Amino acid sequence: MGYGDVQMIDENGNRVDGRKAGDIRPIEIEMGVVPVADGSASMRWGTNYVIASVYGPMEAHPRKIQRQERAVLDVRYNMAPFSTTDRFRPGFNRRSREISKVTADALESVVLLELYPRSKIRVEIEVICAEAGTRCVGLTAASLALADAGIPMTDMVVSVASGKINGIVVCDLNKEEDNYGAADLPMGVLPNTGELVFLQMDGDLSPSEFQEAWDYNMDAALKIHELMKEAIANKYGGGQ
Amino acid sequence: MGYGDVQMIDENGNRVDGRKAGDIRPIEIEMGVVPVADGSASMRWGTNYVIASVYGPMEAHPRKIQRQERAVLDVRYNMAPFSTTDRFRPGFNRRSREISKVTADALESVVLLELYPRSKIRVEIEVICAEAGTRCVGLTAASLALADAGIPMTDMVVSVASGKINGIVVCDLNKEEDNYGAADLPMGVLPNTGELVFLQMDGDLSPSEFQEAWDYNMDAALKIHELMKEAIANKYGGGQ
Amino acid sequence: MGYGDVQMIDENGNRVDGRKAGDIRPIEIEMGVVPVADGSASMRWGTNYVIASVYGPMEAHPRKIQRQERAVLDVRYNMAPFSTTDRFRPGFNRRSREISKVTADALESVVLLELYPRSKIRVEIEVICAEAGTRCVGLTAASLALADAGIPMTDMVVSVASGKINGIVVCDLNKEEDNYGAADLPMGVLPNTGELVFLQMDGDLSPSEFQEAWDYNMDAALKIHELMKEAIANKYGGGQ
Amino acid sequence: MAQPLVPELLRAHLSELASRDQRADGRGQWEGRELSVEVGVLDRAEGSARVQMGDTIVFCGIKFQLQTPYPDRPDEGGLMTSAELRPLAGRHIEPGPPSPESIEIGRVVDRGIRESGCINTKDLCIIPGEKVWQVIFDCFAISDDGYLFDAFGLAAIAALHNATLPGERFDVGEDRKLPVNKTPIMCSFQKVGGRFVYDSNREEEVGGDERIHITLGEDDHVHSLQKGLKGVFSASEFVEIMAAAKQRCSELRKIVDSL
Amino acid sequence: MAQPLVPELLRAHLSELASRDQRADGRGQWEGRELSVEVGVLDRAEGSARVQMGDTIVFCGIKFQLQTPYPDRPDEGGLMTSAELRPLAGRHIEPGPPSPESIEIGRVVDRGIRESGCINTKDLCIIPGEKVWQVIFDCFAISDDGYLFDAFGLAAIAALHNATLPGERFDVGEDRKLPVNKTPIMCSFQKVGGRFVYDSNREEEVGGDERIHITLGEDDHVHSLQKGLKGVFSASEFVEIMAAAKQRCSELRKIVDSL
Amino acid sequence: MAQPLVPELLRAHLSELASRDQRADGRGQWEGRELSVEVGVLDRAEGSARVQMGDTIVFCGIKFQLQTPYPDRPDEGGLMTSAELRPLAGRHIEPGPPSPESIEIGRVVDRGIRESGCINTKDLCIIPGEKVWQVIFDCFAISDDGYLFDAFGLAAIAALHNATLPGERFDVGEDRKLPVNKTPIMCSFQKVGGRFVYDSNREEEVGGDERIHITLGEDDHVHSLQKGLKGVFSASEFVEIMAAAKQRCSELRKIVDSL
Repeated sequence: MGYGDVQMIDENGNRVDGRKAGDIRPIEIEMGVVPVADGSASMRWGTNYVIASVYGPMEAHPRKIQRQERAVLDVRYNMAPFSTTDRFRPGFNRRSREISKVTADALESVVLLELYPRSKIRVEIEVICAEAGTRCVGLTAASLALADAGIPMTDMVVSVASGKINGIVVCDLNKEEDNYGAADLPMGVLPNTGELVFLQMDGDLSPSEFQEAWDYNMDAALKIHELMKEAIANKYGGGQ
Repeated sequence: MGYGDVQMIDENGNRVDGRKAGDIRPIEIEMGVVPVADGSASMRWGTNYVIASVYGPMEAHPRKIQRQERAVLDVRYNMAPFSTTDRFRPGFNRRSREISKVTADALESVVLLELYPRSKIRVEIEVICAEAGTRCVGLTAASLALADAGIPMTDMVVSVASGKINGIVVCDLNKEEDNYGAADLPMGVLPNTGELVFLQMDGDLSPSEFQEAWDYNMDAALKIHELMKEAIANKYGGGQ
Repeated sequence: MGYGDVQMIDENGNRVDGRKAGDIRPIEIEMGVVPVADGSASMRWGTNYVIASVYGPMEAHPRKIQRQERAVLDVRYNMAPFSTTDRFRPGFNRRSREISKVTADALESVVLLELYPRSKIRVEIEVICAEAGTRCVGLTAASLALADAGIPMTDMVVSVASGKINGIVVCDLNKEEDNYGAADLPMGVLPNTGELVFLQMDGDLSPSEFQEAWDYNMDAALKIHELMKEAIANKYGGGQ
Repeated sequence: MAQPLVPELLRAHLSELASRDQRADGRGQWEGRELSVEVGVLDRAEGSARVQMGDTIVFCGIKFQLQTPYPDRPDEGGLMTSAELRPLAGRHIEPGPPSPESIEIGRVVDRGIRESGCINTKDLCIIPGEKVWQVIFDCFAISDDGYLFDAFGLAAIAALHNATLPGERFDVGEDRKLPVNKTPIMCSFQKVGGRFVYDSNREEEVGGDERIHITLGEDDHVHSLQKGLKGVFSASEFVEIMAAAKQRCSELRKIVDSL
Repeated sequence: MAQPLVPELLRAHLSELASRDQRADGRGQWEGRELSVEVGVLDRAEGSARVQMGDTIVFCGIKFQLQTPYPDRPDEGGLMTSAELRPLAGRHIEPGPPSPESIEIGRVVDRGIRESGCINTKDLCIIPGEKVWQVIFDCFAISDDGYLFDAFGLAAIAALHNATLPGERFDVGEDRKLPVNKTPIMCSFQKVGGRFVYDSNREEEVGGDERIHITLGEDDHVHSLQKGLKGVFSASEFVEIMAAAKQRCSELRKIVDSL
Repeated sequence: MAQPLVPELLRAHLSELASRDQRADGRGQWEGRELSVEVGVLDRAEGSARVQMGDTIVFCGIKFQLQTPYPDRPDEGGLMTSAELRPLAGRHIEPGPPSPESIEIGRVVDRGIRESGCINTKDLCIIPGEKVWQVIFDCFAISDDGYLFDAFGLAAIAALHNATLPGERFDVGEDRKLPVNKTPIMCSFQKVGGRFVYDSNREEEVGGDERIHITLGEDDHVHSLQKGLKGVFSASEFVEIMAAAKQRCSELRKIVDSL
């Protein structure tokens, strides 16, 4: 049976988990989950569970990694060995390296690194349970952890992916949909300006499908941003 | 046939190699077996054959490993590829790493490191033929090699293991006994004070069995210490 | 069928590719094939295709590799993954390490390293298509690239191998001959003095066979040197 | 790695406290930090636990894999323990390959479980000589405020009691609970300010000396010991911590058995 | 690695040029360097191409290996892409294990090919459940004067069109041309001096900001995107480079299809 | 690694000695250090030797493993040589992965054995196409006072003559002596103070120039050559050391054959 043959959306436009095409999965945010870190946050997003912690700004050593005019951002994305159905073997992994790099590229675009010359900020992203879209969850959790650590940023980064199943463009694929999906468009959006700092895409989208997926992401980013603001306000007493 | 079913001690309390419960295997010590080293010693203990060499105190480089107030002790325990019945593949090995670490912990407890600030002392332990108890042989040989190198210590370290076979506690398991043994208690003893700097244990010992094994080790350590003093005296002319 | 049983030379002394015993394969040299390098050259030699590039003299970093009185020569020989019939897996390789080392040893014998204290010269040799004798092609191409980079040398290095097939000594084995060859004698010759800077040998040669192979190499080195001088002259206008 | 500052002031402070029978955070010599143990917390693991001791937080996730048994033990499955100290969990943890510390932790936790015989490796046999289960313990720190050894050890045995053999997913029969025969418990002690204390926090860990790890089973049987770090101790000191271990292990065993 | 000099002067120079709609080497905003594409250039590869864009020179060699298919896809072969940045190709390339940059390049090139479906993995099946072909793309730089992404991407698809399945050598039937259904083309853009340009050379690469890589198929279908490096871009900037990509991809597709 | 001191004084001293036809330890140009060769010295190896040349002490242990033969040589076993330079053996040996030096030593020793044909790989066949023996030579230095090449080479061929195929342990027949057809011997020379000498000690090694390694078989057949380190030599120098090699190899062969 080919990928396209599994029916993932019913005649009423309902997806396997009951969502409509533009809906995102349930999201829960917790701030400060790593007591020893300078900042931290966790996101439960569908059955994804991702923790991010931030250390720094601190002295950058060895000295050769120091930059005279700004801080260096050291970002690591990693999957815990029990995060996947088949055990995920620890160690070098090309996919994790690439996601770490694009996540760092995105965060460097908003963190005011020039405030901390010659120092280092460490951002650690650990996927505890993986469903689908872990890179988006990781990037979003990292920007929450940076906020929790009080690191100044021009804007938060909100990341979400839309995709295509059964020829229909939908927002925020879950695991089953991802298995049979024909395209995946993760984006990292600055909610205050609508600009982007992160963009990847795999699969096959016609120009009009591409536009539809783009719009879903933009819309979802604003909704997720509301949840993020709420979580931060709850912790810092600006809420309710 | 389970582990407990092989009869390793006869009705007269004789072990497979004729020893009684509290006896140790034959031990031969040779000092100065690595002519180019600052100090060295070998021990043949049963069919174990272990060589230890010491280099230093020497400049600690790279500088980042230097300690202002004391020497660093760099200890490596390694099995030669021909030391075991099935060839031992060279390279990274978790067991060797752990034994190196606990051996270093033990030796650091007696070497007067604060006499040599900013320097390094290298201790190299190579198992040439392995029988059973190589970590004890290695730690003991290393303390002999340190003595041969003239490195001041508060005391020698004498290491030996007792264990349990057929429900009977015995001292210094040989290879056959080790294969069927139900417990292993290696200790590192300072013979002049009876204090400990090294302790591990695996298996199952009741409180009273534990006490018995402990006592065997203490007793054996004193006997081995006599052989060590003799070997040193023979080399440095204080002997006979 | 054993190695010696395949008839590689006919009754007229003609080899499988029509050459006589002392003949070398066709050679084409191109200078400056890596536009961004300080010097470069490629050699097509039979169906071997090897590119060498040179960078430097440049600052030697990290500082610990610097030598007060001379430049360090950093030589790498590597096989591209598509250079062999079965794909050549990238990564650590004992053979490549050894060839890099003997090539560096040979080049250090002629490059005037003492002209560039505390600096580094990088020599990169990549085998794009491998036939037989790649280490000789690489060493010769490297000396061409050094010349192209304007690095002063006491002499060029010309490297070529003779061998033995069907009990007959022949010059410059091709791939088929190499597969069935009974000996291989690669040498690196300084054409102006007849001295050697590189020598290896594998197989079985009687004293008289050895002398014959040696003489073939010496003779071939002079012929190849003519081609090298021509290629350099063509590029730098002293040619025709 | 930068040169660690010699924490002489910290050591002096801890010694001074110890001389008055006090600890930095007000606890008694054998008193642990606030403890919570939860099981079944990881959606993708076949058994899991989360342990919090003060600000130290860890997970242990259990996964099963099929493997071919060793020829000389055709009806026995295997056990593997891995302890990851990811830099997520503390400023002092450097990224990179497994450190000697993390190797030691993994091996000490492993021995505590393995040597107690709490898992009968024959219970892991599916088809003798062909297919057996391998149990993998992945210990993973979220926040390291000291004494990961005990946190990992407790999470591992709790996760084990929570584990289900995933027969259906691997197409080798029905899912069933993993039989666990015993509840070995690890208790560790560190010499701080010249005396041994239980459950040292990170401050005490940095300013302290040698550690001793004790794993006890039913009837106070000893299953595993490990002395770590530089330091000398006497037989009478050992008798003292062994007594403390017997009491604490028995308390913790009740907690695990009641989950 | 030595500290890279902050190329502030270079950045200022490039910005000044951009403000006058100029580039360092005189090209227009969407103009590529002189291009040459040759195929069948590597004697030991089963498909190969050499691409030169200005002073950037790369090879792609295609090799095939037999492998056992995955149990859940018994009739599908595999694809693997490796991009090697050997120090041969530039002073700035350090020897050692694959850098994050080379991993990223390999993965981006791979996705462009893989996601377009230009290879039907079922065409790689020899005996279902037993033997399938694995296609390996080895991208190899000879001279890096910037924008290896596009050079590698073009060499890979050109080499693919040139490839022959070596059935005879592996004793699994006759040699035959590898069926290639589509011609996905990657086009990349980098922000230099505040605006996006096509085919930045190494000077622009060093003095520029973020890159965006776009792989398009027939009818302007999007198959792969990747944003790399630090930088912010707007939706309208994206619309602009997407338009430029559509035009350039179509030109390059004609070149590849005519080889 | 710290910057090695330029041993200019040492070099000058060695040159001055050489000009008077002398060596640092009083030996003649072609004279070796005191030699001892013992076999059967390692309890766990299937063949072993200990060689001492002055203060240089090495072991070679031979182990056998079963392996599947290569499809194109179904009735031939294999050979592997590994030379470990463990930091036990000298202050100058750094721990870590195999150094270029140790790789070179291993490969040179291996070639001397392999190329001589002293082992007929068909003698290693157990069941054609299924099971063959792999012979592993592990060369291991205890004390490095120079010229490990010759010490390893001699220990390897001596251990080989001492080796027994462990058929019983692997359940593939009876134990039997490994057939060894020849006795290839390696002799090495180093240029010290401007002239080649035999068996340079570590002082000469540090203060010397290039080395040449020669392996000869019966009737002075050449089996392996290797020039190492920076240095130029002439054809007439080569003729001179080849003559010295022929004499010394024949002496050493008698020693090995009489063990």
